[in-house]
Amino acid sequence: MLYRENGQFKTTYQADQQIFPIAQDRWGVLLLIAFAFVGVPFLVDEYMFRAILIPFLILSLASLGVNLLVGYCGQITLGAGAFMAVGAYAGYNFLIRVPEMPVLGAILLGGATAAAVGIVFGVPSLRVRGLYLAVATLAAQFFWDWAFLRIKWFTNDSPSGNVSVSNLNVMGFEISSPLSKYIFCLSVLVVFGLAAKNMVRATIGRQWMAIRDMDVAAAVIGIRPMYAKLTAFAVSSFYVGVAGALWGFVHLGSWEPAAFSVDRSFQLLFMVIIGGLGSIMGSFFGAAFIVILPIFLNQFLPVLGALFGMEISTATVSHAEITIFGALIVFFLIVEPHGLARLWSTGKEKLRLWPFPH
Amino acid sequence: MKQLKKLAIAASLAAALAGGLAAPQAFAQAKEQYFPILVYRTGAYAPNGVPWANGFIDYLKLVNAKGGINGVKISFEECETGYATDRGVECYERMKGKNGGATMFQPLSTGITFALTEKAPNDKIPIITAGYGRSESQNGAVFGWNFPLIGTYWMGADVLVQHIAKKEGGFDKLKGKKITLVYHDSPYGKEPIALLQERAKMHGFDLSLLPVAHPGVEQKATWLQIRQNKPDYVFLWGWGVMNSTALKEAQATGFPREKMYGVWWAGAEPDVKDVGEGAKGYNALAMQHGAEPNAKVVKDVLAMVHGKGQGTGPKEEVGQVLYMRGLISAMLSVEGVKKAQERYGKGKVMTGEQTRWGLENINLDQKTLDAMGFGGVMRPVQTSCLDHMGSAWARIHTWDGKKWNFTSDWYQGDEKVLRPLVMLTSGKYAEEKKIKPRTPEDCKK
Amino acid sequence: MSFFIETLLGGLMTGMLYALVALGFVLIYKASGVFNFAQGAMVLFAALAMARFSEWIPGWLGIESLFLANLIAIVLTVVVMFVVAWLVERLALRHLVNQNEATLLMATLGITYVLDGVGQTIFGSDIYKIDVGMPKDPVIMLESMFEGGVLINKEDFIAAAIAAILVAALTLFFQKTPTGRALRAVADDHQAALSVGIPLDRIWVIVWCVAGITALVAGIIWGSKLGVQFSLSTVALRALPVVILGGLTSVPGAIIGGLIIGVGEKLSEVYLGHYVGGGIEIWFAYMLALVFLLFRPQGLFGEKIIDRV
Amino acid sequence: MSGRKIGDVILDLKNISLSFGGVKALTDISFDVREHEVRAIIGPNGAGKSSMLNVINGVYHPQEGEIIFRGQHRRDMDTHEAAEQGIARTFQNIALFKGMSVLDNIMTGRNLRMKSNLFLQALWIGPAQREELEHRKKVEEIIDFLEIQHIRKTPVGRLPYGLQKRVDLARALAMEPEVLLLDEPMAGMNVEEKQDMCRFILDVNDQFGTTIVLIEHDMGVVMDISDRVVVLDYGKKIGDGVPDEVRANPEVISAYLGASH
Repeated sequence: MLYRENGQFKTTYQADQQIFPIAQDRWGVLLLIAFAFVGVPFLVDEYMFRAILIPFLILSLASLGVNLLVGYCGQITLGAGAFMAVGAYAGYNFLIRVPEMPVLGAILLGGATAAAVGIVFGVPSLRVRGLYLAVATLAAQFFWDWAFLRIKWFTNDSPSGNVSVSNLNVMGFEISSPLSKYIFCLSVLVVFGLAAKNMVRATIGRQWMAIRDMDVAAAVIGIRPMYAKLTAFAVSSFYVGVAGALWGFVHLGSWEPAAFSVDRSFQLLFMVIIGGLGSIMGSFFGAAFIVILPIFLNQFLPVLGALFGMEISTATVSHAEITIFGALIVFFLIVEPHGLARLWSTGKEKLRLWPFPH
Repeated sequence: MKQLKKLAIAASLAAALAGGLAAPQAFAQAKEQYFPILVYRTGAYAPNGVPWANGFIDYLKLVNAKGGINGVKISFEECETGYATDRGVECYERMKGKNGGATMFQPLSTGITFALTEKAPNDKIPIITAGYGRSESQNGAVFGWNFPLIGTYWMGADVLVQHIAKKEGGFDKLKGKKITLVYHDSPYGKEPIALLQERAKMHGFDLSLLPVAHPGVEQKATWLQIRQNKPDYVFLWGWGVMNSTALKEAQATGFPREKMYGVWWAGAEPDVKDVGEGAKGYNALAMQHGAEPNAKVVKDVLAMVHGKGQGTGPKEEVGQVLYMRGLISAMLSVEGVKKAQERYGKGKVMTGEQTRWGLENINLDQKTLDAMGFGGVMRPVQTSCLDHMGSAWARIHTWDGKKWNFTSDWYQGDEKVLRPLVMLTSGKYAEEKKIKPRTPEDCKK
Repeated sequence: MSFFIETLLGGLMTGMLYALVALGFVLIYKASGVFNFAQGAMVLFAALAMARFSEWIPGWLGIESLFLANLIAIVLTVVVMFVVAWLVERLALRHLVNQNEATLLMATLGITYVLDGVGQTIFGSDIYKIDVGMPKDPVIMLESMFEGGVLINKEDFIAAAIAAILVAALTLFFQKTPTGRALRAVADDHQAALSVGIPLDRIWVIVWCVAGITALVAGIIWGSKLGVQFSLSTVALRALPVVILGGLTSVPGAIIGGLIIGVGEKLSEVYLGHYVGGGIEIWFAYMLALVFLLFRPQGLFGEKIIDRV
Repeated sequence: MSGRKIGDVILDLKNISLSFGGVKALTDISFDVREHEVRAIIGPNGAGKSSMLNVINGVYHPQEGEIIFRGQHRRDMDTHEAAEQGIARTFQNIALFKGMSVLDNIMTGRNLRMKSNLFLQALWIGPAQREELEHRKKVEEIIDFLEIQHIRKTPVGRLPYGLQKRVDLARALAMEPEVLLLDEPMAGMNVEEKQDMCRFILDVNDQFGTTIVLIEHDMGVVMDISDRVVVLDYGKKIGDGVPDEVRANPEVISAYLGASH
């Protein structure tokens, strides 16, 4: 009975164009963000911060970026991992090579470099589409994997190709405790999430979606496919690149190209598809699902085994883990091919009618 | 379909809830020394990761069977990393504070080692990387928490060069020789390059580098190039399936296996087992130990652990090369705790920080080793605050088609070559991280 | 010159193997519009089953002869692959009809995880051996023509021959049998095939079975060459540029694409690799495919796409 | 047909030939369109009518011929250029953006007029926000005009066919075009819907002075609303003129009218 939009009349177009036109949604999301900033720090321990929340926030950002490209603009990419790597390594180089470079600046410049690279590797999208494009983007993946291993300049001549950053300091705050890392990542995510939402409800977002839904018709009403696709690649790569820089700087602290391997690309695509193509909310759902599920299975299966008096070996657990992970993905795709976001909105529809479903 | 949908909603809700409740706390066990063990029992590197982990755990079981470390029992727990850095970091975060705190970590992956190197100083937990990890971390003044005990890649590469110099009849004979390094294209595989280049400069041999992409199942082009260049020696710096593939390609292109030398991670049973006769004559570094079916400690494990039906893996594996590597790593960790107890109180549970002191003061002479059952397996180890390696000895063993046999004397890594490189690289690291190297006075604290 | 020929031959042999995996991709894509990422996992699964069965069978049945054990193992593995095909159709694909390409792609990635997990649970995660008696040592030929002769790998030759036989058999199957014709009909037009009474779900099972057999052949060849181990499933990634180059819907495309990629990869690594430090073959293959795509977006033999408005 | 005044030739097509591979779709077709008129293209199925529209707005590029639009001579059109020059169009098999709401679909028609840059849009501030509101007002006018207020927020995929056609028209109108190409705007509609659509087309032509090029099968409708008609058959022009002329043309009767009556 609480979740109703009755009685909320919009008198201006401005009110109608808000991100969440329904008041309850608006307040709900604001509360959630406030809770994430103020409540969560009191509730969770270091493990939750470092091993679950921070990776979740960073990968949400990356999956948001991938969703802008795949979900909104309809260009399948399997090269997101490479753009994370470009963001991370470019950020690293800005940080160490430019004197007095602030960390935030390095991260954003890392993202900008990823955006530039994204445009270059987005060019094939003007000619090919669908699965052909997906495989073409793998070229970016393998090329950058190689480049960061081979070209010493990128890794500041470190003999192993591994690079690391430390003593992070953002606008006078030291980013070293789990809490500060969490708040930093959360702030970045909130800003970028809001920007993403703004873009998809503005003309650029409509252009992307138009290209996705019917590219010929889009061209006929004057949308330039080249502009729309390449901006999508650029913006998406920017998001993914910033996420990559955060992953390296904040989460790992020290990394090698394998941290951004093709598996990462698949993981990100999983997130947007499980979460919901073309849904900002879905990016978060997908990231949560993919980040938490394996960790959960890994810890839950032995407990489950213990309940039945069995001791399950690590090998069995990890095999069962990937089996169940795969099966759940297939299961969710069958049940709701439009992703968790659709389940969510179906749930909301139900709630709207509750308790009188007919 | 509708039912399914409900099920899906329920499942995702349950997952969300359970996610919140994740990390089921293990029962707090007082008075037990907690050893978290990062392993990989699945994925591309499982054939090599499994025996290592089994050896490590069997030794801990053996210690417990003998009454623990001065009465302190060891509790241990595995965490699967799949050789992936982010999973390794998750495991680390999950286990570092459990059961009164982790004693130490053994990542068994260069990538995870790099990531943990950044985290360990804050958490004050030693990272033991016996025979792997970053070579410059031998310098304990800068890398206060890393312990590349009894072997770094630079030292290994150095021994290899010494060995072939000896075979050729002196370092001066290396001039003009062609050596090719076939390496796993990752920080792990790239580690020896710096030292080999240094040695190449010194002796005038010609070093060429051939990277092999992960996981290393496609090496045709690599071996065609070797066939064309006809190097005098091939050094193999592989891991997992890359090693056996290299041997098979060597066979297929007719490169003599006698001229191939692997690092100690490329010189174990899984690397040659399914190549069998085809790998006959292939040499590899033995990081002190090789396959040791006759060592006393192996017999102890068989009697006191496997004999009681508590063996971790199959019986046949006990005493194999990687099994022994895991076992020795465990032994060194336990010795660190034991040493720490001498200072901080016998029969007490040691913290990570206390264990570090112990690890920095390990002093195992031959008599002690013999008594512990490691006679003939390894040489004395003595660490210090500034030297976290503790022993630079290695030898060569050769595969005869059925088993590994030692085929060389002991070599010691040349301090004159290694030390400057270690100091230079660790100095650069210290500068980058603004670390003030510890002085001998700091170490006494 | 002899080195060039060796590289070329090496490339062709590798290419033949890529073609085998690519063939699996193409068959399934043609018949059901699914880009089956799990093909690599199927290769691994088949090879694991084959290796372990041939190891276990002498113990189970008391058979001494390696040949007989291998034969029974192959039959058993074929049965296993059929069961896998049936389960995949029954449990997953049937419920995913008409989903978009990306969703289907992800579903097959999910299947990949399941196959990897189940395969390792049942068959173990160590390195296993498939010994079908392939000769391992090289021979030197044409010594009279080139200095030093040309090194030829007998194993590779046999592998290529087997691959060629399989392709020929598949072609016959498609051209001459009623099932094959039905398959082609489905590939051309789902609706039309349905309307003349071809049962789609049965056809899909058959296609997955055929793909399973190509996976088995690839698995045996590769497994006997390199040993059977988890990494085998990564061959799927090496074979992707092949399908893109050859066109997703073309069987000859898969074969010719495979050869081009195989040769291109090896030549580039050997002749260009050392200028940039080596290790370029993977991305070179992808770049090669990409450059082709820019000129022919539908691949070498793919059907031309015309936009209709 | 009230106060509007038919002006000079705005679009002139000369000797257009188009083929795909070996198949000829259009052969040597010439006709012109005058400002403010309603010009119909008729012909049996496969006569090349849709191809003709595709040539006009640059989806297809003819191998031969010349297109003169507002006095500028061109070999062919470019879709984007066509849109910028004020040519809009609707599609035979509705080409709406299925994943978007009616409102968003129509808003895409305004894209050429929205100038704020990506960053302003991402921040949703200043000019970007103002622009969005201004165009929203214009779009609401079109929504009112076409009487589709009630489905504003509905995803177009859920709409019945007739309404989708109307949204398609709305999107084209949102471009405020000078020339509007309509590809069978009434196909598949019932009588009532057709009457509505006819009314809209005439109103557009009348109120906004938009030039309309129209493909339609329903001869009654075509003869009623168009000023001049061009007839295609097998990619060739077989007739051109005011409705009465065309009706009397024997070739047309045998090719087209004869077939359907």
